[in-house]
Amino acid sequence: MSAPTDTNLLSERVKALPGGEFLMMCYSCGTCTSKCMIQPKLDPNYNPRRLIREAVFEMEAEAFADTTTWLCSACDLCYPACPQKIHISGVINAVKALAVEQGWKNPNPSAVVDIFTCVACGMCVEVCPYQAVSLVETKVAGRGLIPVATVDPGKCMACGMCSAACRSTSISLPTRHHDKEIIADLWAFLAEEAA
Amino acid sequence: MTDLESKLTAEIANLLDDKKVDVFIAFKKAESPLHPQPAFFTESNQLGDFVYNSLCQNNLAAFIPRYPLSARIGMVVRGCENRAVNHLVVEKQHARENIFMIGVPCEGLVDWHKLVNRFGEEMIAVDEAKDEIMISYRDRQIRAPRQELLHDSCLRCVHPNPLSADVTIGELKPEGDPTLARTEVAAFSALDNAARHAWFRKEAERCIRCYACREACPMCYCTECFVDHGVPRWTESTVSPAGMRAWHIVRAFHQAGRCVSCGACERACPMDIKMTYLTEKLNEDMRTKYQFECGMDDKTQPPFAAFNLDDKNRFEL
Amino acid sequence: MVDAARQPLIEVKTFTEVEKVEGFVGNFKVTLREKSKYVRADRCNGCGACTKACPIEVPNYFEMNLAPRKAAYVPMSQSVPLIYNIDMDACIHCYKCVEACGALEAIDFSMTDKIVEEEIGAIVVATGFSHFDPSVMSEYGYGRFPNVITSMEMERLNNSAGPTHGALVRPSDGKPPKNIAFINCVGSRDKRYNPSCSNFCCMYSIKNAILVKQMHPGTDVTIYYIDIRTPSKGYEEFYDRAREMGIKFVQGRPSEITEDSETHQLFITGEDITLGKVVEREFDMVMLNQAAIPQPDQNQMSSVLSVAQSPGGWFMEYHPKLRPMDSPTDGIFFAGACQGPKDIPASVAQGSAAAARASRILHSDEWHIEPTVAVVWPDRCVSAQDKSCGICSRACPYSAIDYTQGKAAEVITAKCHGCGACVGECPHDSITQLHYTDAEILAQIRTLLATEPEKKILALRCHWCSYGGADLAGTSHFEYSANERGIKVMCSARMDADFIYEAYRLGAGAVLFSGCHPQDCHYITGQVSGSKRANRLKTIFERMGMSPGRFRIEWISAAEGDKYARVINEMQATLDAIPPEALKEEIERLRPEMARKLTRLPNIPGVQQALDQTDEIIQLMTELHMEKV
Amino acid sequence: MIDHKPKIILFQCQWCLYSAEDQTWVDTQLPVNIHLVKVPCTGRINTLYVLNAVQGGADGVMISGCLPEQCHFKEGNLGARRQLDQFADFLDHIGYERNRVRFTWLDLQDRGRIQRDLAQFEADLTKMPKSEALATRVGGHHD
Repeated sequence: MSAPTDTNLLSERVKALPGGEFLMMCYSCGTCTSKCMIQPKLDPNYNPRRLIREAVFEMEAEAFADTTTWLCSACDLCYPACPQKIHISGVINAVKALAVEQGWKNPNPSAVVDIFTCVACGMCVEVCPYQAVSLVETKVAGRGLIPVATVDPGKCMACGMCSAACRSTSISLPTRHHDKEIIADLWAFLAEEAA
Repeated sequence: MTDLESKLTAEIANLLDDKKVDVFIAFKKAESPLHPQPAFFTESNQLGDFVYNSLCQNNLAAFIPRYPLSARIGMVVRGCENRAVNHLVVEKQHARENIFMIGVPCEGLVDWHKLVNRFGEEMIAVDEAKDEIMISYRDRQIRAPRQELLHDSCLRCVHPNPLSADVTIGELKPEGDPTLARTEVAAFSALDNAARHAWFRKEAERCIRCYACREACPMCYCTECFVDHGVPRWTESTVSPAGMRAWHIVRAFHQAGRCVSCGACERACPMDIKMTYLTEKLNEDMRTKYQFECGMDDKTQPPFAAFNLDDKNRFEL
Repeated sequence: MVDAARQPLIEVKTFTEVEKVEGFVGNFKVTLREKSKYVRADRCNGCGACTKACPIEVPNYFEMNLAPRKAAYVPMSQSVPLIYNIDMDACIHCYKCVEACGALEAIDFSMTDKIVEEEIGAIVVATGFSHFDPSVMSEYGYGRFPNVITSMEMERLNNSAGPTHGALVRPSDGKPPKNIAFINCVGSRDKRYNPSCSNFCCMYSIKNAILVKQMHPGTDVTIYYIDIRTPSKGYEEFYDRAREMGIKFVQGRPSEITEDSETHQLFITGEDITLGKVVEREFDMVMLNQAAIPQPDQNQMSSVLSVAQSPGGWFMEYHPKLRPMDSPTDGIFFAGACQGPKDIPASVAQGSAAAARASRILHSDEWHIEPTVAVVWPDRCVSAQDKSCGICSRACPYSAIDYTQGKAAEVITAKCHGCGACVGECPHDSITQLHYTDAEILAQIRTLLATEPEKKILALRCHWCSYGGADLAGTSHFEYSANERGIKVMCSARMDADFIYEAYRLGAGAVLFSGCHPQDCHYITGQVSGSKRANRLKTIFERMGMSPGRFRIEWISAAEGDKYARVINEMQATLDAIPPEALKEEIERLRPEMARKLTRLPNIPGVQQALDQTDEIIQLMTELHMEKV
Repeated sequence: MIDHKPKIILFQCQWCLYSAEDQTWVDTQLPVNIHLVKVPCTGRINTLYVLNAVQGGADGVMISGCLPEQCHFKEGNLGARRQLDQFADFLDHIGYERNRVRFTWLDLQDRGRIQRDLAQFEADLTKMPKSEALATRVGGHHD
C-alpha cells in the first residue's frame, strides 16, 4: 500500500495550493534564479531555486524567513523558461500565503495612503496588479466614517502604479520612491543646472 | 411657469412628499434673470422658486460627491448630467440606487456671454419657445433663433438625451452628429505646433486662478487638489504664467476618459478660456484609441483604469 | 560501409524511399521509389569531373550549410556507392557536366524516378534521428547571434575535412575563439520541447571539449550542464580526464545568452548552482548541444511500416527490456536511434542484434508465432451471408484480416498478433481468439463469481500493463482487498462487453476495466478500441442507474503496482459504502437487463458446453468443500 | 544647428537594464546633462513627474522600461504606456513637441542599447531649440 501523504508537511500544503502543484518536479537547474532580476538588482540572497528546495525538504522556518518568499513580484519571467513547467511564482505565492496564514509579516515596504485626502474613487483598486488595494470604511478624523483606499501589506509589492494613477496624490510609496523625494531630486538637478 | 416646469414641480413634490429622496437638487430663481442658481430642496413647499430653463448653466452632478454615500438624492438631469452621474457612480462617489434622476431631453444651454454680447445688459427677462429665445427689455421684446445663442459645447453635443434616468419628461431629441462635434478640435489639432502653443499660452495667460472651472466640474471632487498640495508642491500656486499653464494641463489631463463634455468649466470661466479645446482632444483620443465615451453606463471603468497588451503602441519611437 | 557495398549479397540502394510494405514475416513485398540521380549508376566512375564543371553553388547541407557545394555533387566524400547526383532544384540546365563527363555518358537528364517492388524476408529499420532546431529558443539567440553554433556545426568546424579544414574559428570574424562555452540539454529534458534525455549529449560535449582542448590547448572551455550522465563503461573516466585537462564544468542551466552587437562577444547568464549565485560570464563562442529528436518523416515511416510510436515519436519496440530491437510487427527490427536516442556503441550493439534476429527469419523454412491468434467461424460470419460488415478488419491494428463482402472474413495468421481486438468488436461473435475464447473467459468469470458475487471485484486486466501492475503490487507486498478477482486477456481491446454484462448478471459487486496507458499499448491501437468500448459501457450503466463506482476504467502500467493496489482499495471502499440491501436490490433490478443483452451467448460455439461443465465443477467443489467442513 | 547641451531627464525602471554593465554605466557614468530618476517601475511614473521635468526646463524626457510581458510588476509598463503616451500626445497638442518625450522598451538582450538611445536622443534634441515651451521660473517651486 502506498504511503499516506502527511498533509502537515510544507511540501504537501504548497502542492495543494494553486500554482504549487508541480513543486516536486524541480530538478534544480537554476534557470529561474538566473532569469530573475531580483538577485542582481535588489537582493543577492534572492534565490527561487533555493526556496523550492526549502519547500521540498520541509524547511518551513527557513522558507518563511527567506527573502525570496517576500520579494517575488510574480512577473513570471521564469515561468516560460522553466524546463519542468513549474509555475515558480505560484509556488512562491503559495509559500507566502502559508506564511501570512501563520502570522508572518511582509518585511518589505508597501504603499501608504493619505486617508485625509483620499476620495475613494477606486482608481488604485483598478490598476493594482496584485489586488492589494481595496476600499475600506475607515474612521478619519474630521471626515467621519468614509471608505478610503487601504493597502494589504501582504500583497503589495510597492510598484507604485496606484500612486501614478491617483489624481488626488493620496497614495505613494515610502522612502526614496515617495513622490516628494522624486520631485525634490528632479528639481535639485534642474535648479543646479541652471545656476 | 412653463409646461415643463410644472410637470417637473409636480414630480419633484411627489418625490419629496413620499420621502423617496432626502434632497432634490435643481435650480431656483435668482436676482439676475440670466443666472438661475442651484437649489437644494428638502420640502415640497420650497418649490415655489423652482425654475428650469436653458439658462440653468451648472452641471448639478458636481454636487453629488459632497453628500455622504447614504444620502438619497434627486436630480433633474440633462444628457450630460446623466452621463456625469453615471461616471460618478463608476468612481464610487455615490450609489446608483440612492440617486433618483428625472431626465429631461436637452434643448441646449443659452450662452449668457453670447446673449450679453448681442443684446446688451439691460434685458429683464429671458424666455424660450421651441426654437426661439425671447429677450424682454422694459419696453420691448426681441426674438432670436435659439441655435445662434447656444453654448459652444451644446452645439457640439452628441447625446442630449438622458441615458438612464428613472423618469424622463419630454420628447427625446435626435442624437447629435459626432463628426460635427469633432470638427472644431480637429481643426485646432491640424494647426502647427508653434501655433497651438501660441494659442495655449495666450489662453492660459488670461487665467486668474479662481478655480471656478474646478468647482463647476462634476469630476473635480478631490478634497485636496494637487495644486493645493504643500509637499511635494506639484506646481506653482501663484498667478505666474507657467503655473497657469501647468494648472490647465493637469486639470485637463485629470479629465482624460472622465470628461462628459458638458462644458460647465468653460461656462463657469470668468475669463472665457476655451478649456474644451483641451478636454475635447482627450475625449477624442479616448474614443479613437479605446472606443471609450465617458458616462455611457455606470459600470465601465475609464481607459486609465485598465491596460491592454494590444494597446496602440507608440512607445518606441 | 565500403565493405558492405562490396559484399555480393548486400545491395545498397541510396536515394531510395520505401513507399509501401505489404505481406508478413518472411514474405514482405516492399515497394521502393528509387529517386532519379540523373547520373547512371552503371556508368559513373566517381571521377568528379561534373562537379568541377558545374557553375552552380548552393549551401552544403552535409557541412551544416557552412560551405557551398555544386549542383552536381556527392553528399560527402565517403559516399557509398560513390555515384554523383544532380540537384535538379538548383540545376540551370547548362549541360556543362554532360560535356565534362564526355565519353562516359553517365549523366542522363531524361532519367525519372523508378518504382521497384522487392520480395523481402525481414526488415531492419535504421533511419536514425534528427536534431532539434534551437532557434525556437529565443533566449539562446541561435540564428541571431553568429557565434552561437550547434553541436553539428561545431563538429564540422572541428573536422579536418570540414569547411575550415579543421581550423576552429568564430563565424562572426573568422578568428580563433579563446573562450568557448558548451551548453547541454538544449531542448532536451525540457517539457516545453522534448521532455526526454537525449542520452549521448553529455559524453558528446565532453568529447568535443576534449577535442578543442587537444587541438587548441590555449582555449578555455566551460560546459554548462544540469546533470552530467556517464553511465556506461569508461564514461566516468572520460569525464575525469576532461576535468584533468582543465575543462570547467558549471552546474546550472543558463537562462539567457546576450550579445554585444558590435564585438559579437557573448555573455551567458546562469545560476552557478554550487555557488547559489547568478554569474554572468563572457565567451567568444557558444555551442548548443541540441536535443535528438525523431526524424521529421518518422510518422509517415511509422504508417508505411505499420509500427507504433512511443510518446516522444520514436519507434516503439515490442518490449523495452526483453525485445528491445523487435518491432511489434514480426519480421521488422530496429537498429539505432530511430527507436530512441542512442550513442554509437549502443547503436552498433542493437544493429548487430537486429541483424541476428533478422537472419533467424531468413534461415528458417517455417516460423513460429504466438498461438493466441484469432480464428473466424466462416459459417457465423455475416459477410459470408453477403451482408456488409468488415468491423473486424477495421478493428485490426495489423491489417491482418482480409474482408471482402460475400466471403467470410479471413485472418492472415502470420500477421495476427493476438490482441483480440477483432474478437471484442465482432457484433456477431463470429471470431474467437485461441486461448482466450469466449467460452474460456466466461467460464472463468462464472467460477470467480461462484460464491458471494456481490462482494467480489472482478478485474479485467490486459496482459502487458495492468496484469504486470497487479503482479508488481503482489511482489511488492502492497496490500489490497482480498475480494479482487482477476482475469487476464491479451489487450483491453479483447474485453468483450458480454464479459461485463455476464459478470453483473451473475451479481458481481464491481468490475474494473484496466489496460495500458494510451500510447503505451502493445498492440498499436488496441487500447483505443478498448477505451472506446469501456466508455460506451460506462454511459450504458449510468443510464441503467447503476451506482457510480461499480464500473471503473483505469489505465495502469506494469510499473504502477501502487496504483493497482490503490484502485482496488478505492473500489472496495466504494462498494463498502453501498448498504448491502441497496446493493442486492440494485443487482436484482439490473439482472434482467443484463440477461437481455446476453441472449445470443449460448449460441456461441462451445460456450454453453463450457458453462455447463463449469457449473458441474462448481457444484462438485462446493460439495467437497462442504464435506470437509 | 543650434548649439546647446540639452538637459535630459531619464526615468528608468529599476529592472529594465538587464546587463550589469549597462546598469553601472547608467548609475555612475551618465553625462552631467542627463539626470537619472530611478523608479520601481514605469508604472510608478506620475504624469506630474513628466510635467515637472518639462517645467523645470528639461529639453527632453526619456522613459526606459521593460518590454510588454516582461514587466517586473506584471503589467506596470502597460499602465504606463496608456497614461504617459496619452500625456505626451496631450503635451504635443498644446505645443510641447511629441519627440521631446521618448520611450524605450529595452529587451533583455539589448546590451548597450541605452547608451545608443541616449546619444541619439541627445543628438536629436541638440538640433531643436532649447525647450522654453513650458518652463517655469527656475527652481520656482522646489521645497
